[in-house]
Amino acid sequence: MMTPRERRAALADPVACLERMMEIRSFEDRIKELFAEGVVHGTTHTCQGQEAVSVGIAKVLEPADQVCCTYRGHGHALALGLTLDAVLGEIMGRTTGAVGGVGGSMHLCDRSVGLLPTSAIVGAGIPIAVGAALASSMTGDGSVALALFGDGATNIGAFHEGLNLAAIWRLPVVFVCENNVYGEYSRFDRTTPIEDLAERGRAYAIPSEIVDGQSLDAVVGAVEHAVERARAGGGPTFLECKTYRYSGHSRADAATYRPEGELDRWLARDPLSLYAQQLVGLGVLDDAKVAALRKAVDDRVNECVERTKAAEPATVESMFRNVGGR
Amino acid sequence: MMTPRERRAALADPVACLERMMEIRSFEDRIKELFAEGVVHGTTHTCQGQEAVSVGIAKVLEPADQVCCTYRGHGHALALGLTLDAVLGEIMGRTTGAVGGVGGSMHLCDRSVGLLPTSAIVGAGIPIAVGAALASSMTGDGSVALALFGDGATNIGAFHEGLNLAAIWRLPVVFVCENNVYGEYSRFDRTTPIEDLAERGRAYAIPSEIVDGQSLDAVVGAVEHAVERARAGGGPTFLECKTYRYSGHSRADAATYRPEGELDRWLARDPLSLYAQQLVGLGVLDDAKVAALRKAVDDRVNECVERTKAAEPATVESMFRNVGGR
Amino acid sequence: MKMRMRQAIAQAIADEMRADPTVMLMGEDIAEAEGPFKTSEGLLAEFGPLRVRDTPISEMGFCGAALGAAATGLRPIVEIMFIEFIGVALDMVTTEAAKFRYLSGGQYTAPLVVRASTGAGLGFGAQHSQTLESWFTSCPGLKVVVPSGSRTAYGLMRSAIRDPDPVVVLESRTLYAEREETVTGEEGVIPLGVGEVLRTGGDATVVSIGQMVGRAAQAIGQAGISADLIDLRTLVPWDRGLVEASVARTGRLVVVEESPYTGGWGTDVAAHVASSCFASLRAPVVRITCPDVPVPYPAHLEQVYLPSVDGIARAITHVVETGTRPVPWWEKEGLVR
Amino acid sequence: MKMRMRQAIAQAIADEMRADPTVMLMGEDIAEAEGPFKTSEGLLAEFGPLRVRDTPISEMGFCGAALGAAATGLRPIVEIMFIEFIGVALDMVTTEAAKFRYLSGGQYTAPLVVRASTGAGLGFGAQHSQTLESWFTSCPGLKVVVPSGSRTAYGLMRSAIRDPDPVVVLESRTLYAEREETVTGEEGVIPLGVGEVLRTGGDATVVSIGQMVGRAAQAIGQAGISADLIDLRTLVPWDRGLVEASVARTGRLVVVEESPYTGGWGTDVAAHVASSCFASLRAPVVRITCPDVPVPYPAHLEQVYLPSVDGIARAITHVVETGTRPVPWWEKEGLVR
Ligand SMILES: Cc1ncc(C[n+]2csc(CCOP(=O)(O)OP(=O)(O)O)c2C)c(N)n1
Ligand SMILES: Cc1ncc(C[n+]2csc(CCOP(=O)(O)OP(=O)(O)O)c2C)c(N)n1
Ligand SMILES: [Mg+2]
Ligand SMILES: [Mg+2]
Repeated sequence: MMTPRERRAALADPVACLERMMEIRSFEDRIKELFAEGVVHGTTHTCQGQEAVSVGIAKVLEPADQVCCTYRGHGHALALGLTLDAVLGEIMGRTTGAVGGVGGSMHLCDRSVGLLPTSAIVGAGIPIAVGAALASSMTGDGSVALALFGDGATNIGAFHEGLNLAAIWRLPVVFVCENNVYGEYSRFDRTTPIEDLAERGRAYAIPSEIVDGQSLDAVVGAVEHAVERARAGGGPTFLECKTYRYSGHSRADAATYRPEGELDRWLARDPLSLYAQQLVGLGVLDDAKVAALRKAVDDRVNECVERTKAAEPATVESMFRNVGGR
Repeated sequence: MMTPRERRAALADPVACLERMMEIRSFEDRIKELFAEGVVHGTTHTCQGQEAVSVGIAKVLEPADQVCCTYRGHGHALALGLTLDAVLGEIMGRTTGAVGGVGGSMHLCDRSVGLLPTSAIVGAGIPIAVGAALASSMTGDGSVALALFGDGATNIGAFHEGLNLAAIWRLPVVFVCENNVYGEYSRFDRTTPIEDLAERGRAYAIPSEIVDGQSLDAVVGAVEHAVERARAGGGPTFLECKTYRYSGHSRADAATYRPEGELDRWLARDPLSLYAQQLVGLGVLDDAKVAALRKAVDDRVNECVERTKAAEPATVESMFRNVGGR
Repeated sequence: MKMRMRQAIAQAIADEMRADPTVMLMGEDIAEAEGPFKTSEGLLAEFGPLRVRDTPISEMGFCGAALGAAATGLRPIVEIMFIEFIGVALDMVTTEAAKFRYLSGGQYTAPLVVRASTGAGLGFGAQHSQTLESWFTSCPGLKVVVPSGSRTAYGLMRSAIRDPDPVVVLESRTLYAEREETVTGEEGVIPLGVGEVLRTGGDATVVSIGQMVGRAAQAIGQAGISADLIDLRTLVPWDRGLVEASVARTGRLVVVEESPYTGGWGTDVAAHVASSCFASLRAPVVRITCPDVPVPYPAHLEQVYLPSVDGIARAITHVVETGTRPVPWWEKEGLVR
Repeated sequence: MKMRMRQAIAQAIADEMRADPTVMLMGEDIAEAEGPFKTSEGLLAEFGPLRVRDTPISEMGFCGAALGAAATGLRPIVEIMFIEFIGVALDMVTTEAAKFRYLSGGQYTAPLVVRASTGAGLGFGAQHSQTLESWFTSCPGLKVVVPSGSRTAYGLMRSAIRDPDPVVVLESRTLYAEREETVTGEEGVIPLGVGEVLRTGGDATVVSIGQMVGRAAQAIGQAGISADLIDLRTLVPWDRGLVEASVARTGRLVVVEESPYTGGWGTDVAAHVASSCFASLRAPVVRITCPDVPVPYPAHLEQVYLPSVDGIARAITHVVETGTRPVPWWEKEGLVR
């Protein structure tokens, strides 16, 4: 099996990027089923529709760069390189999980590819990423930090304080807002009085950009630019990636609040299809190869599910490990 | 003695406004002395130089309007109508104090003129004022709410969340930032990456304005405009009043961090002198009358100090009053 | 009538909203979505979007707004979806609201209810499964209420809304879906500060709150011990008189808590009773708690983490039979000091 | 060497900064102004503006930044000017930092120190005078340290900075200006988790922390009682073995606290000892605390609010002589339940 670092390096290849997006999609679809079947306990937040952001970021960043993600983190984790087994193992509370199975769906982590512990608190990752950038700026290790968060998170204090701090200290950090139109059950225009969240960067004199979050190339381009600026000492960037989540907020949400037709409009710009078409157009792939990739990915996910079902549940002893404080 | 409401109503008269600014100045100067002499315990934050903002706001608002101020609140309280005895009594821990002497310099309050309990936590008053505006919008009582806070407070989460909420709910609230150039010992350009804080209103689509905080008329004009908008259902306004504090941050601070000449430049635009000149120019007053006003105010403050020194200290019983929670 | 706890909460709020036009509700997705746990079902439909308001994700903002509104004429109820989220807004509850009456010399009050879901058992993981009573219990000016089911949720919520001062209501998330016979209307109102004796017996006094009350009851039954079971219902101020009178009779106190051993809410009860009832005590006061670890995610470990019916039964039996302190399981198994 | 506690703190930080280039400090006005309480005197001059950083007024922002930096290679020390201010950022300390090691399966740690000034006595009023230990004490993953003067401030600070996990250091503000003989350098380092016996005697065990340690010592002297006086120094995890061994000998426990009666930190010590040392106790465990009210502003009332030397002496004498619980003064005077 490939290591997380190898999986990360693979993204240099465009086909691997498509495959990774497919993997995330397939994984998330399967996760939805597993929860529906009652195989998995607790809650989960899937990211179908947002794959281009995850993979675009992972493609640009180095493994030594540090990333803060959220409870909606399976896609980010897989993109950054975590194995299917590590992510599913965590979701299913197995010793094979990314943090040994005591964390669950909302708590993934892999230091080998720079994934800091994902947080289930909206906005928390923003100042934490600023801190990772601070460490980078002081140790001079050349790494950048990146925070991923949703549209809803731009209304919480940690967003404001984090961006301000990054600007004042001119830190190598990239703020990536995945504006997927909803925060839980609330359309973002009901909680946010402006249309483009990128506007908010101005309040901190942070260069900001609206990015087509359905286009892998657009995400890659914007993130590259931002990372370059960061590494060159130019300070933070704020990117608003316009995207959409096909599923409801979490396991419990059927997303009945969506206006008629909205999902369809976004499906028409599905990031996987768009990128597949592009690679077909360039002659890198043909339709049959795309279908074969999809099939291979589905098989891999299914095998992982079987392996993980059979894996050892997290132990009582593991509850007492890694506690600190004594 | 005039009641707080009468003192408030008096501000309809321009001469009373000048007098009130003088009263605040004289009071704050005297407070500084009392602390220096060791007569008073604890800490205090005076507002010499910022009188036009306090009095300008008080002149425009009705007593039923609700105001959230900070630990730098003596001037606001006196402007809104609190008596010298109530403010000094509180600062000196006497039963005559605004909240019975258990609060101290940072905790003033008078419901009869809409002064909510002042907060010693930076930014806290901002969402609280939003809440008062919410109550007004729901009860339809026609009142507006106003939050006063400093330049430093615009970097804290409560500012961001409060403004966003007010905008989304289009509430009758006016946010008044007294940009007095410093937050404690830090010049605001060291903590804030933009020059004009009024810029920050845009992040919430809130109409914002830079106001000359040294000019009573400018403050009155801007606040009138904002209050009109609020009462007419037009939602919040953000005003950045550019002003300066002549003293250090608190009792302990000699303000040695100020660049040479900065204080003098601001003293050249002292709000009391500017307004006095204006009234003299209009023929409402002459220099002798101005001097007489100043003398009268100083005498009143001195008499209040003597009375308060003789007043009864807050009682042990008062520690147990107004606690709630049981 | 039998109802689920989430329905009891919604109904208590509705009944107060009908009776008092100043009562209103705000929080994240409580209006159109009727609450992530459906604790505000029907409220938007009946009371409209002015009194039932969805908020942005801004706990500091809307707790502050609720306080400002409470001080100036409304009686807001704020929903904090998971109690941990108050960690971004604690200031408003403890440093502002709790002191508003004091710092206004009684001129302004803050009749504000902060409701939050708490506890483990549903697989929400370490950041969404704590109870966190201790963030509130040592804050003069705050009341803290913890229902143990639909009946108490209804009755206490109505009192909390009517209270002139801020009240924090901590609701065990696992109980939302549980049904219990519930008296509604004025008769169903339960005063704050008064505990309830759910079982009586002579050998021990068992004190609990929230979802542990049910487990404690089962455990007493299972152990076949004759014990008073007291549901405190209000944690601040807790009903010292009731507990003391019981311990004076039984001579033994067992506190059953869903909180860490170190600093859990039961320390307050155990410390006070150990002192004030010293002469009556025939055995050491006992706290049955969770271990000092973050809440683990997997279902099987969550149940290891929480005091179990078996574990409670064993501990009560132990203290009654031996008069000595039962050693917590994690110490026995050498997992931690 | 005699030094003030604020100097001891600055020196401990400086010594660690010299030894370890990853140690850094941030907070409001801690660099150029050298700290509102001068606890970072000389640090900017010696270590420069990269390692000694002034922050905007953004506790959530800079506590989060400190955590992120701690996880990725630095050892940040954060200054919270008054402990109440953590009320706008508690999430970062308790819900994030304390769980970072756990939620990363040990891959990331958070060697972070959060220092804050606490307590009453200087006239800062109800929002700037609390101690608030209970916000931290029931949070697995956090350590809590409370120095009682210059010597312990120096020794504990050095250990806190070296600790691989987050440590909250609560410093009594009144002690900053007090002088005490202080051992600096490696010899002066005091391990976390270990209490200190400051006096020995057979009639009672008196346990305290922070600025109450000095008052307790004076009170024991004044009362002429023979007692062990234990300065816990670390509140989480507190030195159970030391206290238990002492109580096993003396048979009496008195906890002297600067916190409210309800839910104060001493409940944890009193509840545990009342249970684990039951057989040795000759008298009820006693907590001497502040009343359940917000901290009043005036100097004379602050001293009424805080446990006084006289009050402590009277209470210890009472429990030793009568074997019964001394009634708190506010109950005796009928001021409150
Ligand atoms: C401080 C805090 N408040 C509320 C929540 C509950 N919550 C979890 S996700 C979420 C919506 C977040 O929306 P957004 O930022 O747009 O991210 P998305 O879920 O769409 O990826 C909310 C309200 C939380 N986890 N933390
Ligand atoms: C949350 C919080 N952090 C820090 C402080 C300490 N503090 C009190 S006043 C102040 C400076 C505030 O500056 P500004 O907002 O400009 O108001 P000014 O004092 O200049 O009127 C600070 C940092 C506080 N009271 N609350
Ligand atoms: Mg979203
Ligand atoms: Mg300022």
